[in-house]
Amino acid sequence: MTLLQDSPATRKPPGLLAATLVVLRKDLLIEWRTRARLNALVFFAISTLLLFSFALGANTTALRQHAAGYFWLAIIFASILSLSESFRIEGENHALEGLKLAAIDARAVFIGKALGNTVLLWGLGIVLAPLSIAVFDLKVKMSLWALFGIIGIGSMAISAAGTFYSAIASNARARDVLLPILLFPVLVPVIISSVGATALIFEGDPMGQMRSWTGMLGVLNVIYWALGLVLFPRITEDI
Amino acid sequence: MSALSLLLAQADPSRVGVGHIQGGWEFVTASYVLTLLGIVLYATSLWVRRRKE
Amino acid sequence: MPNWLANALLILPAGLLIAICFKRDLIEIGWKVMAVQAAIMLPVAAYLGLVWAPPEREMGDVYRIIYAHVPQVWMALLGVTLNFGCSLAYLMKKSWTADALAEASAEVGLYFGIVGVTLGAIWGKPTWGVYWTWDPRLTSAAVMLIYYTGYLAMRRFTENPDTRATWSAALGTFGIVIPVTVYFSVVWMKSLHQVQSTPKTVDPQMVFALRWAACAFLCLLITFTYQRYKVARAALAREVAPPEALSGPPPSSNDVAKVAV
Amino acid sequence: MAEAAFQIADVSKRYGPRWALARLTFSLERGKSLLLTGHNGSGKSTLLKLLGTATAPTFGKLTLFGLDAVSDREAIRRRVALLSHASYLYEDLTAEQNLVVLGRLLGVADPPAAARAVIERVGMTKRADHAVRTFSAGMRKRIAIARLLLKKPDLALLDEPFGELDPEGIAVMEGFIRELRAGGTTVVLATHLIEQGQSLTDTRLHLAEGRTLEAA
Repeated sequence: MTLLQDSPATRKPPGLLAATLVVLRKDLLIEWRTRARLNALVFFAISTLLLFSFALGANTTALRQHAAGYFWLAIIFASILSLSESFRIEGENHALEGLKLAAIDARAVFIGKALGNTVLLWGLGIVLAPLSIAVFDLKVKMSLWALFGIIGIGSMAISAAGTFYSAIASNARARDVLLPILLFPVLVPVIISSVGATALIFEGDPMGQMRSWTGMLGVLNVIYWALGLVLFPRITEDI
Repeated sequence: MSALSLLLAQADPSRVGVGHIQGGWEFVTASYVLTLLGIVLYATSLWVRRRKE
Repeated sequence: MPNWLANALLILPAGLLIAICFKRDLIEIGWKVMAVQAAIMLPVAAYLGLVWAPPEREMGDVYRIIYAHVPQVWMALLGVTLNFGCSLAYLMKKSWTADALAEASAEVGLYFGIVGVTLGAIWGKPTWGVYWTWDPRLTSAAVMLIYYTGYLAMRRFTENPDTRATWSAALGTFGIVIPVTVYFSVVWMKSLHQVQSTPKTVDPQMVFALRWAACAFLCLLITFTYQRYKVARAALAREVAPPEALSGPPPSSNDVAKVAV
Repeated sequence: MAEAAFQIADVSKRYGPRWALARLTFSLERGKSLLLTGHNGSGKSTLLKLLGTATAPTFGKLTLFGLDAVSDREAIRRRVALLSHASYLYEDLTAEQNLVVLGRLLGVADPPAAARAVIERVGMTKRADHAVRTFSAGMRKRIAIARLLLKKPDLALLDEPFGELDPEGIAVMEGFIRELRAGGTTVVLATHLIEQGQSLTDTRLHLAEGRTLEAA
């Protein structure tokens, strides 16, 4: 039986963008098919958020004051789980090597997977945001859309760096310790600026500082995505 | 909060206004000894590793 | 004490480095010169810092810690920057020299960083009343140490030298974000850490003592890095035997190790 | 002289401190088929991974269809398929979804239709919508073959294709190999079942400790 009129000579391999979409679609499909894991991630983040109240004592004022920080810490802790999961599925049956041998552009794998992780973290943030507002008794002085925007660009920066480090850590021994040890230090500026911007959304921005935080997040995104794009093909060469 | 105001808060009340931290040589000694110790230990570790190769 | 003297002290290490670029063999003499220079300059640096330099107006004698603290933190940043350079070099052109030098500079940078951060904490006690002030520069420097610990751990955990070299080059390149964070952390978070004072505003004797100490530690950094490089190089030579070693008469069971695929 | 499917010129491959292949030189004409034999750890799998461009030689030059295995990797990858110990399958996707992903990356005209067609070829239509996680080793092997068929390679590299298969599966696999050969595909077959292998191939390369012992 012949397969339609298809033959290798007439095939048109996808370009960078199309290949990226294939990877992104595949990752989101896997996430969707394993929704139980996704739920566990959300509850992990929620429990992190709630545990801060025990660590700090039920001090409503202190909790409200630092809510932006707790919110981002919950997201970053959860990101460690989702990032290592994202490369665990590629490691099973050497699926990443399978992608590579299908002549995919390694940059497409990076962008696709990093975007997939972004979507995941962004979704997590959007679920977590109203919850934080409720439990920490926050007032949203600026718009909720601005908050979702900040969560979005923050998630992008975390995912770009995280996808890069997860690709290395998931293939090394002691992967579970290695990822946070390597990832958290580079995320320090992301934490500073995302928390800074988020705090302004809750407390208002009389000094007009928002621009400098969002500007910093933007620059960080450019740096992380560029570094990841250049370095990712090199690190996956020999996996 | 500026460094100065913190300094003043920490200083002995009778010295407020002078702005001096007196003494503290034990911290200085500790620092220099630690530096020396670090150099000796690291040099030794390098020497041992060179010998093993 | 004139500042040109402090600058002149740098001529020897800088000159040697340039000379070694042209004539590789000089390195074996060069590192010994550096070791001797460090051995002479370090005790003098201690004398200059502890006795010769005058006490500071605000902090009295406690400030003398900076003659040990500041140069070592500089050396840590220099080591990390060197690691970045070697990592970049490896990505451009695969070279075991770059890989071994990257490993050496990361470890030596980490060593100076650990001492430097510890001294920073000791400095905090008499000046701010607590060892750890959560000063952003101190904290981000400590975070930098975590990163390079992870870098060295990754090297330790990866057996395949080619993979290890590529990965650590990638980590070292991405890691440049971290010294930049250390530098700018003070700007991003309003802090009580001293903003770098320019030499013009400070007592010339203090400037001279600090420059002298920095030069002494630079010589030490070069000595340590080269020795650590030799260790890394020897380990690599053991792992990466050239295929010529495999040529010749029929294979016997011990000249090619059995391989599980 | 016929065009060479691949030429291995003094190739060595190092995995960590161990040399998996040492100074190997060999070439194979297009359309011919090669049986690769040797004990475990003799370098068979390494050679297949090198030919499949899953890994690059440490020293030496490897060319496939006249293309350099390092610099023209992308072009080679479109023409070569590797049936490896690893199935390259995503455990959480169904058999069909796995093949659709591959089809999209290869630029197949109608990925879902092509995926269903190859699944039917390997007799897995009933399980096409089940997650790979629920499959047995033999079923995974079948889907792995379906991946290879979807690719329609000029050079098929088969690493222990008979492993984990029951007698019936082995017979089916033999049929596939004969079919590939009849279609003009160059086949490299690494197997412990030497007699079965010899009936399917033209030449034989025996490796020991990463070196050629005999080429016949």
